[in-house]
Amino acid sequence: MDINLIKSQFPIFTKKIKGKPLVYLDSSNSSQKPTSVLNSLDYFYRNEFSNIGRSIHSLAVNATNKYEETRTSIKNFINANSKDEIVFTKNATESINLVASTFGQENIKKGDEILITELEHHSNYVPWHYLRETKGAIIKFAPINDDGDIIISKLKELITSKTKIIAVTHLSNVTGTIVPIKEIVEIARKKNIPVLVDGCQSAPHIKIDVKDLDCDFYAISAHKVYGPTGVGILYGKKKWLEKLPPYIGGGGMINEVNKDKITYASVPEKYEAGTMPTAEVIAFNESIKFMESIGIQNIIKHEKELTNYALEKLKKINSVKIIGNPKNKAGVISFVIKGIHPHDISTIVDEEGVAIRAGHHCCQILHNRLNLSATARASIGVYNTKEDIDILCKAIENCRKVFELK
Amino acid sequence: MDINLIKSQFPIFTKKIKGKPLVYLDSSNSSQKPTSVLNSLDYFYRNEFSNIGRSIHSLAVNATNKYEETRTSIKNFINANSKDEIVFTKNATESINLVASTFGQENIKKGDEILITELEHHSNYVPWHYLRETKGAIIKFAPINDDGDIIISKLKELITSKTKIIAVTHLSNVTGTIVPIKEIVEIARKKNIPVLVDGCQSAPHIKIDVKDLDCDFYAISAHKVYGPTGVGILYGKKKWLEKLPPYIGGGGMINEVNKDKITYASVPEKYEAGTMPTAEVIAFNESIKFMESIGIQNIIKHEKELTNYALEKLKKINSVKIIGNPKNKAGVISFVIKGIHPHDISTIVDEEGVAIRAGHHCCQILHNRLNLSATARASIGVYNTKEDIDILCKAIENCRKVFELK
Amino acid sequence: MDLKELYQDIILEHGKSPKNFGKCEKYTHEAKGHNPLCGDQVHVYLKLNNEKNVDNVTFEGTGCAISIASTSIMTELVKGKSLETAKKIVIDFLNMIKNTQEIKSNDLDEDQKIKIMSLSGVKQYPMRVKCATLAWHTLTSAINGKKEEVNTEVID
Amino acid sequence: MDLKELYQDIILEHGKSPKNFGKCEKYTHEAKGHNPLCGDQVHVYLKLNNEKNVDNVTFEGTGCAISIASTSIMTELVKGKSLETAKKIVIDFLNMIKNTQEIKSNDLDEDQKIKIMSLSGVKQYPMRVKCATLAWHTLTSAINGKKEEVNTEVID
Ligand SMILES: Cc1ncc(COP(=O)(O)O)c(C=O)c1O
Ligand SMILES: Cc1ncc(COP(=O)(O)O)c(C=O)c1O
Repeated sequence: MDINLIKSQFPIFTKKIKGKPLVYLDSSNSSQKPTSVLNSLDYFYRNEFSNIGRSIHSLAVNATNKYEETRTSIKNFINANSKDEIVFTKNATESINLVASTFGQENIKKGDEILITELEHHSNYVPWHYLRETKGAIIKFAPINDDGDIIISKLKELITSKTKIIAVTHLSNVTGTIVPIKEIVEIARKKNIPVLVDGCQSAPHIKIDVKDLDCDFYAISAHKVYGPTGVGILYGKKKWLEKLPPYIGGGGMINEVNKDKITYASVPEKYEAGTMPTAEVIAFNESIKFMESIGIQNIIKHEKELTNYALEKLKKINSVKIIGNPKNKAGVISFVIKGIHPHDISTIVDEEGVAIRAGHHCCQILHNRLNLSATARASIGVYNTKEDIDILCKAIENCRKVFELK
Repeated sequence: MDINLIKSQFPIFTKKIKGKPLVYLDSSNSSQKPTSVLNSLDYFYRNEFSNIGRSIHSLAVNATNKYEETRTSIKNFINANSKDEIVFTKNATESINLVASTFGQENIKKGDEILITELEHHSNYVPWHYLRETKGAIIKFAPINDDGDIIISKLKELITSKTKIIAVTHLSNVTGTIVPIKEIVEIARKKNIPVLVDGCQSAPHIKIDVKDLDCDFYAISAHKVYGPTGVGILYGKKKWLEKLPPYIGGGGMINEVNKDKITYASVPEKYEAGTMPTAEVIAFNESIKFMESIGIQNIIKHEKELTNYALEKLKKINSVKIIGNPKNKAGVISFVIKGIHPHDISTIVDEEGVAIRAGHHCCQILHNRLNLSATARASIGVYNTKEDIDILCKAIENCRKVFELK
Repeated sequence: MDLKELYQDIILEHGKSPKNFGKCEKYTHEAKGHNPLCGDQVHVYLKLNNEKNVDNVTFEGTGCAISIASTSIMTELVKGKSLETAKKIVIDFLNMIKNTQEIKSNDLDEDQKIKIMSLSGVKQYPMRVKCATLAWHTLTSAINGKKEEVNTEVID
Repeated sequence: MDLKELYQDIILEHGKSPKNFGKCEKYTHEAKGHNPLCGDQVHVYLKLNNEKNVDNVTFEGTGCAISIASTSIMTELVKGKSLETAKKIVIDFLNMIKNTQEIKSNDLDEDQKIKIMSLSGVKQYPMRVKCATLAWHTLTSAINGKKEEVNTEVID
């Protein structure tokens, strides 16, 4: 894998921030996009633009075919059984809301339990919280240990006869914990409990095989997988998507509409109401091709190396503390520096062209658990290099200088 | 207004369809995009991409500012009171669902009535139908006359003490009827009933002034207003947006999150959960600037002329029947030809490079009312010319030839 | 591509004056089909006799020329055939349209082969394939005694 | 832009060892403030005496150096002032940060002016402005006896 060749595919890396080359370490927030994706987007709008599905003129036929090609690519990318199991949404947050809302409608009653974990992003908590508010459901949080790993034995203990669904992240956007989803699904399967996986952070960084995981739902955001903004993906086992009621209602998701009765289209159209992010879905196909052109194993290897390199270097800096030490860690590195607030770190490293994130990263529960109000986070993408890490570390040293720490 | 100058801003019109220049008459479905919008999209992704709101590095600050600039532009474009009244969604369909769902939660009980019209697009019916299914609401349809105008006196009669909301289109996507929203709002205001306006078709074609209309909600899709796909807009009076419960839940729409309690952000953030279509929202600002650079009055004049020209020419073709003859008609022309099904018309004119739509246009109720199963529809955008209409008419003559009609 | 390959005279003829239109008497099987994209609708009525031969097959419905003609031609081709033969003809037709295979059946006479081939022009118009196949899927559904309406969004 | 303009020694000093930290006794007013973007939180306690002078003002909270320093400096500047003067200082400060106006107040001595000006570096860092203004909005809220938590998303 030639990292320079990869980096050169991302036009943004020719840009300067405050006169310095951009060191982008905020990929867990959103990734940068390769030229092929941007070219696809631009080409489609300039040469072939049309809405899909509804019209039957040549432009519409072409657009519809390309849109469906992306669906097929995603099916293959995550190894789904059928492309009908792939629903396009606006982001992973909507994907999770779709499941929480439709599943909740028919399967959650007062006193029923929803099991999530202390690692969850707000997007995998708030939608379930709504069922607490509207249905009187109970939300339980599987605890983590100080390393940032879910304590599986405790998760098991929290399952009762009232547990109706388990919703869990595949990869923590704070600690980088890679969660043993297969193990959790096996536990759930024995009790016939469906499992939703928040795959926002995993999709760009580890191999996803929904057949092997055997999970019921899997949520992804294209913009974190080197794709455009505005596109989310929901994988759902066909039996679920067929059984659950529709979500957003409108054009394109109906079968027959009468003044007293409406019947709905079959999946996946049933869940794709209104005009979709057509151009963005089509361009996302190039993101998948980009990932496949490198090979997920090569991506994993590169990012693992870089993560280890970064962890070692960061640990050597005085008063830097890495948050979490999970068994299996991806390139998400949250840290604090005694005496400097994460926002001050972010501002200071920004002067060196280094983009990191500071705050609770939409994980207040986790930060409460760790007794922190905020952390700084450097997160790695396939385009990052050891030099990026070196510059980050130098910038952190500069924080210590500005704050006159010894 | 120089139509050639306008057309030259749309790169797609240099393309050929089946060897013929593209005659795009499917703008009611989705409009083409000017170069400035595509350049903005491309520039942002290549040079400045970052997620908004969450990170505080330079890229994020810039992106956030630009995103908010679009909000301000929209506020001015529709003359809202405050930019906090502008919520970004994925499409107008989501905008309407947002209102139906959140308004319905607290304001609709069994037996309450929702008043819509026979003109409505499925996107302004299905979301309300959900409240019929889940809450036992009653949906009433204000009837139209054979011209395609809503019979206002009948609409008035349908209002009862149980009417909780009125949802009505501003411009029919089948008959081109421009609906007297102000009159309807005045009627509703007297009974304290809020009004949602589906502004999907009006936004690109007539002047919108929500303060003057005094409606409570207004839904728009960017992709029909010369903007990118993946962006919708909901205008809502601030008192409503503040009062109504949140919709999609997740990152960015919260204030404080605890294991037992969640508080939400203020509007509009409360309704913008998860990563938004950042790049597309930013590019949409150029769409508004494009419209403003021409001037809405010039757009109206040009499209009116073209519509009249088209109507006259089409009426002269044997066996062509125009659907609807509303008092105030925009450039949406649906028609049928005795002896040729609309799908056959669409296929045949497509051979001449003419893109029109055939079907029920997501308006089955209206088609039932008119006793039609499908119509052909030519819809006009700011870039269309008299030559486009001439080519359409010639292509229609060809339909008659292929079908050997006399 | 000449439009006349899609809209051959046979198609226009059947489209304008479909054969076997209406509800036949004493039908033993029926099924409905729907093409949500176009709004085409078809209702097929099938009468099998005791020897499992297609005594009669008729239809009602609305749709474009392709869809009406295809249904009309279908009824002509399977009427009088044994059920097994009818099934083979359906498979042959769908293979021709969707996989561009040749018509293999020995059960059609020359005239019938010309009729069925007249629908092959649709292969060049992907959005119209469903118009042509709707009736045939619906016939299969009727034969199999399925309760659900055929929906080309699901089938094709 | 030199980072030292943002992180002046005064700021670092107040950030590390804030003045008037804690809950003061017998406070007459209080208010909470929150910056959802950063997570900064502040709780201001104000004690007015019978002559409407600021007898005491203290705070609790967490946040970045800018936010803690700004709060600390604020408490120093308004302590001992009359309520009217305190209000004027708040307005002066917000005008300086948000509208880049000069400090007009005659109620601050030289040392105090240096302190308040030490926060002006934040103008170059738009995302950090809210960190600097949170405490001041919260003080206003306390003075006005508002029940709701101040939220910089709404205010700024
Ligand atoms: C009148 C009307 N309302 C609503 C919609 C739905 O818009 P969208 O598909 O962009 O959500 C449309 C467009 O299809 C429309 O024409
Ligand atoms: C673990 C996790 N889940 C969910 C989300 C929400 O994704 P989006 O904002 O794209 O909807 C994110 C990203 O912010 C995330 O990191």
